[in-house]
Amino acid sequence: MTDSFYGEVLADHNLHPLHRHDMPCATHVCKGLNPTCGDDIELHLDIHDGIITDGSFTGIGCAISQASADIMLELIIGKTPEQAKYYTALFRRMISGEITEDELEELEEAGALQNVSKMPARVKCALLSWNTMEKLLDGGDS
Amino acid sequence: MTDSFYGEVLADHNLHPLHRHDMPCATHVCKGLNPTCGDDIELHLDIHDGIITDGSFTGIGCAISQASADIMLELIIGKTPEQAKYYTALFRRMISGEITEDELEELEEAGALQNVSKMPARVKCALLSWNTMEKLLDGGDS
Amino acid sequence: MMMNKALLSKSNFPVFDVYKDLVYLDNSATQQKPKSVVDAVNTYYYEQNANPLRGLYDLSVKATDAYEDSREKVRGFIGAKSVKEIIFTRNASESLNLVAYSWGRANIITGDEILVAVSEHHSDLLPWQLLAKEKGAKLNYLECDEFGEYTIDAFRAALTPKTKLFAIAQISNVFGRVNPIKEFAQICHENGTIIVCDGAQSVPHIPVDVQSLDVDFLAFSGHKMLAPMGIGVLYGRKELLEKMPPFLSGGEMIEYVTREGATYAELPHKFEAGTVNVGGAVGLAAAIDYINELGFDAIEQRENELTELAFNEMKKIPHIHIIGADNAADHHGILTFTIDGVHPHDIAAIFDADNVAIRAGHHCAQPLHQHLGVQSTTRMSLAFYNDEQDIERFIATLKTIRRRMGYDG
Amino acid sequence: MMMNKALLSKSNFPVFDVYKDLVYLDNSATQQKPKSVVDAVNTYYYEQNANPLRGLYDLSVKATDAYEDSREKVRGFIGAKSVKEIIFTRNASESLNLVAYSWGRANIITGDEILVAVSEHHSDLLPWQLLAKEKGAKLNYLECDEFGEYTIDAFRAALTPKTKLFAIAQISNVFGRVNPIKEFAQICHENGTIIVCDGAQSVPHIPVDVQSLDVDFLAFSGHKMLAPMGIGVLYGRKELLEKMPPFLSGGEMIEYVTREGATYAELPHKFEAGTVNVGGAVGLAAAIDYINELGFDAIEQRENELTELAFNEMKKIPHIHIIGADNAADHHGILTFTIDGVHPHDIAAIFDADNVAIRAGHHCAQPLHQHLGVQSTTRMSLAFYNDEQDIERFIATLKTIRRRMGYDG
Ligand SMILES: Cc1ncc(COP(=O)(O)O)c(C=O)c1O
Ligand SMILES: Cc1ncc(COP(=O)(O)O)c(C=O)c1O
Repeated sequence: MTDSFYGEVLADHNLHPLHRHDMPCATHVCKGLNPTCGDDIELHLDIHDGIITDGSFTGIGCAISQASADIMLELIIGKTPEQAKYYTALFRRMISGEITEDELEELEEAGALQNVSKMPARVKCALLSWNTMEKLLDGGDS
Repeated sequence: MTDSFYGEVLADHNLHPLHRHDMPCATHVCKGLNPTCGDDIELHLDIHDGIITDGSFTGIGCAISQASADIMLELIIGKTPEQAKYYTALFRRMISGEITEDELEELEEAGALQNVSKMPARVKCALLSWNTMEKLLDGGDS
Repeated sequence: MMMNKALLSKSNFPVFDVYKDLVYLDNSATQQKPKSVVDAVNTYYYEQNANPLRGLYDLSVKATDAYEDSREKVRGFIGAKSVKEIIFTRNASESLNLVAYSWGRANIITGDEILVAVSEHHSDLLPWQLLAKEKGAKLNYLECDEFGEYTIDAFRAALTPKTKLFAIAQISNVFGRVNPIKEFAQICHENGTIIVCDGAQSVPHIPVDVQSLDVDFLAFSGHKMLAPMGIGVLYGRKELLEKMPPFLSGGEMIEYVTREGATYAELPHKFEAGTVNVGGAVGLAAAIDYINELGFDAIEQRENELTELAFNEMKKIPHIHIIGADNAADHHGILTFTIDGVHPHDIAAIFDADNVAIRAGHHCAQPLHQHLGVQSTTRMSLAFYNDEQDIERFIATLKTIRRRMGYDG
Repeated sequence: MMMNKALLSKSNFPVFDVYKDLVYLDNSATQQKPKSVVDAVNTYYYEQNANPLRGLYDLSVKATDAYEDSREKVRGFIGAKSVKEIIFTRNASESLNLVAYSWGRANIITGDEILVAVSEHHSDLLPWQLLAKEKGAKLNYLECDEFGEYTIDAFRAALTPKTKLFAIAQISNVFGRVNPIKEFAQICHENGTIIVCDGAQSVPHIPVDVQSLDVDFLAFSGHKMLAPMGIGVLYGRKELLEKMPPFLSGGEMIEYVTREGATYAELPHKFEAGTVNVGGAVGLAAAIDYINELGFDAIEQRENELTELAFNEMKKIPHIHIIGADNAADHHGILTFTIDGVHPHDIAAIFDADNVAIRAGHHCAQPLHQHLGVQSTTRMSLAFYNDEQDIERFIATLKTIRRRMGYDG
């Protein structure tokens, strides 16, 4: 696996996602889609007492959108919605190529998606789950 | 008048037409028009016992269409409809640049329009009256 | 304001190298192309050509960037708020048809009125005539005076509570006069009327800012402003475009398609069906670069200078009648005229013999000619790259015309 | 049949000089341009550019000739009876929309049926879907089998006495298979049904003769056959075109215009509103010259050879599934496929990293993908100027994809 195209972190999250499963009783659900590539995602979060206690995703998409969703959930479970939004802002800046080394650290494994800033056609794939999460936290869908 | 642009014959027929007047009692009348340039003509002929005994035209048009109409009438008055059609065929061939010296002679003054074969945009102007005459002889209009 | 006067010169236009003796005065019909524009298109085809928008490879990303950068350039050029308001079409005619088909068919109903200036080019008249017929609406005309002027009073009087749309050129291709679009737009909006501005003759010659004019739609053609044929623009106010149904349908303008129906892509793509004309858009962007570098100050100054020279000389020649304003400043490089006793086709033929290209006919404005009571006219129209010698040659031929047609003087 | 094999070479295409390492296999989306085509357009702009059709001066006559000679070239290329049947449009999508708007709105009424092949490109589907909605007609689909084949029996069964129009591509941009247009046309005409043939993928690759196929309409795009973007063609049978109302209206497509109405110009001008794209038409004519000089025998032989090479190699690689026919001969340079466990976007990204340009997505054929039960696919599509090394590079990358995505083999 040493010549993995997207790097091992992404390949791993794509092939062996930790959070890719249904969560029928989640407190919050939100759908997101990228019409141009046909990717769609359903994001599930449990939010109790101001903390994201659990989360999962279902749907189809390319390795970048799948890995991005999985890594995002890994990062935000256990955090507050405000923290999750803060990470979203950081992630967006990383994708636009405007992030500092220190901030990159904060994103932990999500930093593996930094190269997407050089693939303009894939930006939407990387952002899909993050946009969907933001929509959910802002009261979107159910 | 020696530097006349179209030659003296055409200039003369344009400025001093012999047959440009109304003929309310003509036995045959036919309208012709060139939509692209807005030229239109009304051709009047008196045909008695198989002879074109008189003719005239009214309407508006450029020097080429006006002179062509006047010269045509000059040529066909006194002839039979068959002869008039024969001249039309000759005239068309002259305009397409496919006429012999002898045939050109037959067209008399109409030969002054020979140069139109080098002005593709003006071919329709030169042909307007001839086409209208043919339409008339074939039973067009009233 | 940048200004690079070297750009005024014909030497940037290879056609004048090929035809050294040519005097080209048919610029309102189409302009000649500077080398920089043709080169930009070539570079696109050799270094960036691919089908844009959906490509996931480098060349297609380059093509997409070339296309969208051109759109951004157009946006800046006419001062639109957003690139979503810039739709690439084939020419001004298609832009106007798009509005008539999409906005028109969704908004005009029986009994409505459409007001069109009587001097409109057929491309800004027929789409409304056909729309009015289809919908049972009434087509009214705004009349101009003999100098080609539309007054605010006449406009207020022509407007009724039922007037849903008003169409007018910013500069008529026969008169050359600038119409008071900003004032018309304000009155339109107070009346709940949409204003469509035909910018085919204005955008190439004067600075046009859609926000300051406050028009709802603006249409123009690339080929009349140094760019290749086959590319045009429709500007539309976003709030209107968003509510409009699609016009042409097909690839690239959709989100999802099923057997039963479809949802459409976001603006501006909703209105751009099929493979887009990237080469044309790149050519238009290069043309805008040329104009920006030269600057409208220089363009207007030069064109006004030449117009004045021609106008003053024409006024000295007997039997010549200029259509429209009786002062050069209101002609913007467009001088349409008649000569007593000489048909415009003959005038054009004589000019052609002297290698001066001008236009004769109805200039796609037959109702205007009917209104003015003339069958057809002759028009000379200039661009910044014309020069004094062109005007002298034009005047020299003009002086000979009646004589060459057999008149005594 | 002429045949100049030197024309097969990439060396005629400057883009491959600029990008020496590029493997371009997205030819169904758009083709690259030979130098001769780009040069022909430049020559037009430098030596013949003017607004054609109405000009009374030399340059405008040259532009008119350039434009009408191009039309005659297109006529000969597809074997139409008359130049009146050749309408220049922007692209195949616009050609199809023209038929839907003009023929469709004048002829389709409530209760009629429109039959469309399920594999159609959105550009040959949405115009009919919208037309059916507007008119209250029923849109039916002709289904293909898993190999992309449409049988005559299935076609007869899908046709009803109410079927007014049938739309199908001669070659689908996903399958690459040639459909039996001639047989379909005959059955259509026995049934009083109009047949619209989308030739976007066939005209560039196989000889197409509209009289022998006996289709009523044929649409195709210049940019998919070596020509510039922004020029397309609609062929229409004269008897039909003559009866159809105009589509776009404006300058150049009229005879007389008054305030109240208009009469329209003769074919083909009736359907070409506004200033036409002479540069584009000239480019298309130069592309046809290139194709004619090379000859379809050489083109087909070369494209089939390369298709077979790629097809056979792909069949050897595990986890790869080719969409459509299970033999190379039925693919005509179009090989659409899936790879188990790998999303097409990732496939395209890996190809791009290896400088191989291929396409991933729904290829503007979403209903077909729904029919086939796949979300999206990957497509390589070749042209005669591709070579064995391109195919080798394609196959070499293809073999590594699953491994590079983290699979064991
Ligand atoms: C089969 C088919 N039809 C129609 C089209 C539309 O062509 P264009 O985008 O040039 O209008 C395409 C190409 O995209 C195609 O492949
Ligand atoms: C005022 C005006 N409007 C519209 C048009 C139509 O432009 P196009 O023919 O490029 O569509 C023209 C030019 O012919 C024009 O002068």
